[in-house]
Amino acid sequence: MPAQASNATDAGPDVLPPIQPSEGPDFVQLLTPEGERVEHPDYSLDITDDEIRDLYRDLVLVRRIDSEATALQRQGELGLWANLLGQEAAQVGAGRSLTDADFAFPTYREHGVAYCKGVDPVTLLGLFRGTSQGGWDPQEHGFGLYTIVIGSQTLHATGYAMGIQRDGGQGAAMAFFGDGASSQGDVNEAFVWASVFNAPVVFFCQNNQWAISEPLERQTRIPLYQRARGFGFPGVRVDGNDVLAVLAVTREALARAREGSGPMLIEAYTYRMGAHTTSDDPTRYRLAAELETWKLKDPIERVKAYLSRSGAGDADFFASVDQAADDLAAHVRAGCLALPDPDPLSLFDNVYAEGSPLLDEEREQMASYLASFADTEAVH
Amino acid sequence: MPAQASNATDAGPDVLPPIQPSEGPDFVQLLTPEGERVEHPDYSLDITDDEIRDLYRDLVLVRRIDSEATALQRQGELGLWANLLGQEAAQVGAGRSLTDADFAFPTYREHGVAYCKGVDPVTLLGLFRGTSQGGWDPQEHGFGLYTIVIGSQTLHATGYAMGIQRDGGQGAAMAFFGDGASSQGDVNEAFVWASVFNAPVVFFCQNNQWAISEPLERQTRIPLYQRARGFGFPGVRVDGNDVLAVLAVTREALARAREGSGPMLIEAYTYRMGAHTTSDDPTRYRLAAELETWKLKDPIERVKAYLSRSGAGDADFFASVDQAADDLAAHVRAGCLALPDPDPLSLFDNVYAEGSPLLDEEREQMASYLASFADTEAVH
Amino acid sequence: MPTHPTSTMTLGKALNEGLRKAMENDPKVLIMGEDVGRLGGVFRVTDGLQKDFGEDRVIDTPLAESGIIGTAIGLAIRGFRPVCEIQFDGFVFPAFDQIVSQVARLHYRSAGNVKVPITIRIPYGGGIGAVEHHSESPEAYFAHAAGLKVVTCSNAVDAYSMIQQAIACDDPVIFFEPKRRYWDKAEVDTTASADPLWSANVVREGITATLITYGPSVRTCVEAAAAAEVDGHDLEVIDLRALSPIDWDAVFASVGKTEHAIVVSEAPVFASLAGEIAARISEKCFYSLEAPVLRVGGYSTPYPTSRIEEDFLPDLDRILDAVDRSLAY
Amino acid sequence: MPTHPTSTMTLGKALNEGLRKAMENDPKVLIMGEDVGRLGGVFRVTDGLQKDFGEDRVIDTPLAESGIIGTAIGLAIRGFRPVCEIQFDGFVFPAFDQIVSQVARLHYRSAGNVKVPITIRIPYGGGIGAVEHHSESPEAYFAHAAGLKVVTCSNAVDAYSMIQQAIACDDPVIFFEPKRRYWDKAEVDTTASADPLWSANVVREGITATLITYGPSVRTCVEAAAAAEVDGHDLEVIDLRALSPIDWDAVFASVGKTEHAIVVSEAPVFASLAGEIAARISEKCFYSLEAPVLRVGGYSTPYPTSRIEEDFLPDLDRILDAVDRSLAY
Ligand SMILES: Cc1ncc(C[n+]2csc(CCOP(=O)(O)OP(=O)(O)O)c2C)c(N)n1
Ligand SMILES: Cc1ncc(C[n+]2csc(CCOP(=O)(O)OP(=O)(O)O)c2C)c(N)n1
Ligand SMILES: [Mg+2]
Ligand SMILES: [Mg+2]
Repeated sequence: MPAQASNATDAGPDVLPPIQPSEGPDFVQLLTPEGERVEHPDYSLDITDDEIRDLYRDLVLVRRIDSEATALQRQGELGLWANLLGQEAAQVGAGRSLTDADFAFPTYREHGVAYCKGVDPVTLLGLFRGTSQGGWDPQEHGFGLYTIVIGSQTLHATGYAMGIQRDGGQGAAMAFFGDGASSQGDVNEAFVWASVFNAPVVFFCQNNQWAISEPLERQTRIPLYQRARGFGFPGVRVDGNDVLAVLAVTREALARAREGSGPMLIEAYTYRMGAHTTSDDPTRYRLAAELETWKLKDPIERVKAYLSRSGAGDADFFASVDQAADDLAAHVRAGCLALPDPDPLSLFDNVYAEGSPLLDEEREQMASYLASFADTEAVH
Repeated sequence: MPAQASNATDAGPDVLPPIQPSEGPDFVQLLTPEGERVEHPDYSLDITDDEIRDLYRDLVLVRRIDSEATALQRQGELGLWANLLGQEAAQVGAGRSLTDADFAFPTYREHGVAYCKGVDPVTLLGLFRGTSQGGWDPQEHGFGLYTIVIGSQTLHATGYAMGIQRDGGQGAAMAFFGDGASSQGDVNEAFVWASVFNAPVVFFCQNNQWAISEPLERQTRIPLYQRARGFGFPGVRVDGNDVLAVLAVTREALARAREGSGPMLIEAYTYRMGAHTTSDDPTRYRLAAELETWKLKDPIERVKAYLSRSGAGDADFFASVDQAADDLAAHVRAGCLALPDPDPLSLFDNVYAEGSPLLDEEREQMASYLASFADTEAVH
Repeated sequence: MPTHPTSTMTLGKALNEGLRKAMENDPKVLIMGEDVGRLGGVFRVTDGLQKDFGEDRVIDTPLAESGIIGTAIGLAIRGFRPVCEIQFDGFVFPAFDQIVSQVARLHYRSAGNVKVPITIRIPYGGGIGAVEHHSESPEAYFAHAAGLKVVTCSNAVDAYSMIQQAIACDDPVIFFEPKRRYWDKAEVDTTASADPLWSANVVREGITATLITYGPSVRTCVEAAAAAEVDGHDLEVIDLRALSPIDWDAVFASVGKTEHAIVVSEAPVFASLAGEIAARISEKCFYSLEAPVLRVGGYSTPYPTSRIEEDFLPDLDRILDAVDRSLAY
Repeated sequence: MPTHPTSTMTLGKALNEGLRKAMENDPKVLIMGEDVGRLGGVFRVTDGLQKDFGEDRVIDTPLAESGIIGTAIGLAIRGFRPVCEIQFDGFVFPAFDQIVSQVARLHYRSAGNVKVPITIRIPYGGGIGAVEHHSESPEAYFAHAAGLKVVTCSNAVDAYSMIQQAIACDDPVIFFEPKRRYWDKAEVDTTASADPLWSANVVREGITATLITYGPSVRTCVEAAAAAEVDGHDLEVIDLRALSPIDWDAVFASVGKTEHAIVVSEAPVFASLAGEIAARISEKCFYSLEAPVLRVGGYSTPYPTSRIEEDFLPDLDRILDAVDRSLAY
């Protein structure tokens, strides 16, 4: 049973408390920042050490994808990169809860979910290098295209879930979005739809505390998971830096959705440790001290601490994961550099599924225009 | 202190109760359908019989405006009319709570509020007759223009309220909207804004049970006033057919807003006893029995019953009100028929405050084109 | 289904029959929108469909246009073929973002992996004596958005086939319905084979000048052509039907013949689709044009109050005036 | 404030100085948008303004564009003069409804009783190597909407004065900023008197043909004109500045002289503002045109990935090619 929203606001806004800190019974945590397993009354996770090792590996690899991409951007190989540093547990926890029957609708930052869904990180890089707008097949991976316009994909996820209801499918949809996105009309309309149609969709909000330069307080006066109360479905806040808690909560939410109990909102309380993107300069709007606090809650360190302390991970294991990360980074780098520039004429491809005479005409124009240069060059 | 949302949904959607009926402690009522004064723990109203007589008069006059306009439409004098039958108490209660310092942002149905704000009903009719798009000066009346695109005005009200905060004004804004409108992104964005900026705005939702042919269940699974919980401000449900309760609740909400305690959502639980508009045919989608039930809760009858029973209103009084209604109806009818058709060239007026050469050119074109007919006719 | 293959029906009824046929032919076709179910739509275009196909296939949605289109996208990704109704032209704008940034682009963005066969039905145009936002002609906004296809019907025969073709099309199609022609009747043969969706229709042949038009203005132009006959003008009238892409061959062939072109539509002329038509004819028929391409349309104002809407809308006189001006060059 | 009346500044900085001046001159001027405060905007156009004018006048808003415009309307009704920033061109669409159905119409709807002096700043255009939705040229959508005025600057000098004029204008103004020219520098004399906001600017005089352009393409056209000199072509370049309404007199005067017109802009050509310009020139300069008006612009595709955006954008070669084609008529 999902934890229910508390009544923090019941006294009215004149005595509204500040936004709740990430503690207390409303906060689902199964692994402390120090790496200790703890219990939660509503959520538990049966998990083997093997599985925790796998999660650790996922976390490290996802972080490595992120850092390699960041490096590639710095070296001019990518136009931009949306950093996920700090959000690995939220994404791996959610990503690993998704089965093949489920479908995830990401923003532009869900590299960790993409990884869990089997999308080659090199493919992701195409978008940021400017060679594609998302080269993977969403149907193949159960992972939609990156969506840049904030909030749009929450409605897509809801519609997809309504489709599952209509074709008797088994899965559920999961919509990813950020704290900033919670203000968009589309996201709130998605809540209305999901609620009214009792759609099997899980709203997974990564509250990383910032929407570019704007702190959470610019989007809400109460904890975000409580938004769901206004729409008649449950909301829960989970420690977004605790991969076990995220896994437990998302699994439960997906199970509820699949069995016909309707939508749920999960607020994964986490922190964007890096810049918004490589174009951003967070020193303009936030204090370094904030980052220091969050470093103590690092999503990877706590799993490492748990594995070390429990003996489930030894030096060999950690070394093998690091090696895998190095290999992956090398793959990402080589793959990125090898990404072919698109043919200019590919401009016209796939604008329409059934083509268009206007596009045909324009393609031909460009082709002969380009050919005229080739001719000129041939002459010289 | 406003009544706070109950925790009806706390068990999660799998055991969601049906939408609450309009009873119980969450429902503010001060005058029963039978005309008995009752107490509510959170809301009370100090009111003289004189004032109640005035309210009665308002209700009757507003209903008469509506019925006369409906008749005018049937007779082909109006293109359309948006009926308010049944919503008189909601509108008069809210309308009478507004002071000169406040500003109301209506939909297309707030004829009762317009009346309270001193807008001549004939002016309203211009819009439905097609001679104007709203001829009153919003600043003069503290009453915005009718807004047809569902939900838009809730953001305007919120912005206006932010303006009050910025210029040190004393009033508050009140946004009117319907149950259907609650699904629009704009309305939910208005909730976000109002909450985040603690803006002095009261959201007044007339839940008349229907959005054209769609029942409330197409918009929400929980009582609408509970939507506010998701945004961190209080919501309250009031008997929208009880003018005293509406007055008490709106006064309180406005007072809170004015004193800096932020927004509040009021759900006025009422019923659209007529068609959506004169173009609509409600027999296609709802049962006559429903109307019969609501007739028993008529907003005017209960005040009449109270006044009769308490002796505060005698036959003379009721007759004088009826006479006033007849006079008003005659004024409305005569005024409507006398509304001048606009000059075709007025097409170009007020598109811009500072004019535009393109408009000047087009106006001139039309003028000489029209003149060419005049010439032709002169010749014949 | 009509019992006889051919029967007289209104444009609105033809759409209704076309929708029914599409739903019968493909179980993935869904209808969604405000009041489309029990009520059958404010214009009754979806009348009876919920009764026959159920609430799961004819969905009364919450009142939010962005939600309608946004969820339709998700349904399309799941393999459905949603037909969304926007209740009136003026209410499509809350959905504009989902339409131009998502519907129009998913196929491109996904390099062809995701099809978005959504049909968005929009009753449009003026002349029905309505209040604000109920008489708009917003076709230019959609024609300018790459990735969308835009069509409009002008009569019951086309309505019946075009709605089915639009639904069957794997691309998103904005389907504009000329609301003041909903009650125009015609003989519809439901067994006849239809013209291609992307073809213009020469509804009247002539040699003096070409009226290029679409949707509600087609009838006006045909009437204008009849009136012009009295003055000895033999006007050709082209119903574009497809607004994006446009069947230029048909247009150029006609203008090449008549050497005079007048574009007629209700939208404000400035930066409109009529501008595109005029610009392209001016370019491609440069040597054959005897007069500049003239445009007759709405003025550069918001749609006015109904008591003066006839002054805003292109009518016979304004069209004939333009013909005279064109021929006077 | 710059210490000296004249100083070299980038276009972005000129906007910043213009905004500052507007805020100093009128306490009712507010700035609102995403990240406009502490961050100073993602392009730093509002840099330092929150620090100097406070959080009540430079408002970091929730992340929702419809909300930004919708609340700005309410502020305007209350007597304020909001300047809204839309972070990137592609993110204006969630606000489209509030812009075209409310901002554009309140003055008309209210018969002049309600003024809506809102300025909506939109960084637009491509060429910066960005991801999807960050390189759009949506000006046609706004130019087609009656009730709005639309302008765009192409250089720091104009930027400084035009932003102030737009804010001072009692009509709503969509203010497009050519984002890839934010870093272009010019000498700005903050004491000079400015051209009228609605006037086009002949940035280069010539006699062979006229390039009609605006915003980011102005520099491209000037460069093309310089290159064309080598071929003996003396091109006139007109920076429209005002896109709605357009300063037609300036356009027609030039085309009357050169008899050749080429319209250059980044937006997909189909149903674009370039269509309006070409259509109107074709009509009004019918007897003087020696060649059809040609258009060089984006293709009818969504804005492509950055690695091929230069093939999408009008560049020197495509402009010169069009000049050659025009002169070959
Ligand atoms: C509709 C829209 N408006 C603005 C933007 C620009 N933008 C990109 S990311 C972002 C902040 C998003 O914040 P949040 O939702 O918290 O997600 P996060 O980036 O923190 O993961 C903004 C304003 C956008 N992409 N889409
Ligand atoms: C954006 C938009 N979509 C659709 C409509 C058409 N429409 C007019 S009224 C209405 C129903 C409104 O229902 P509700 O909000 O409950 O208000 P009520 O009419 O019951 O007072 C609809 C769908 C509209 N005016 N605006
Ligand atoms: Mg965030
Ligand atoms: Mg209603």
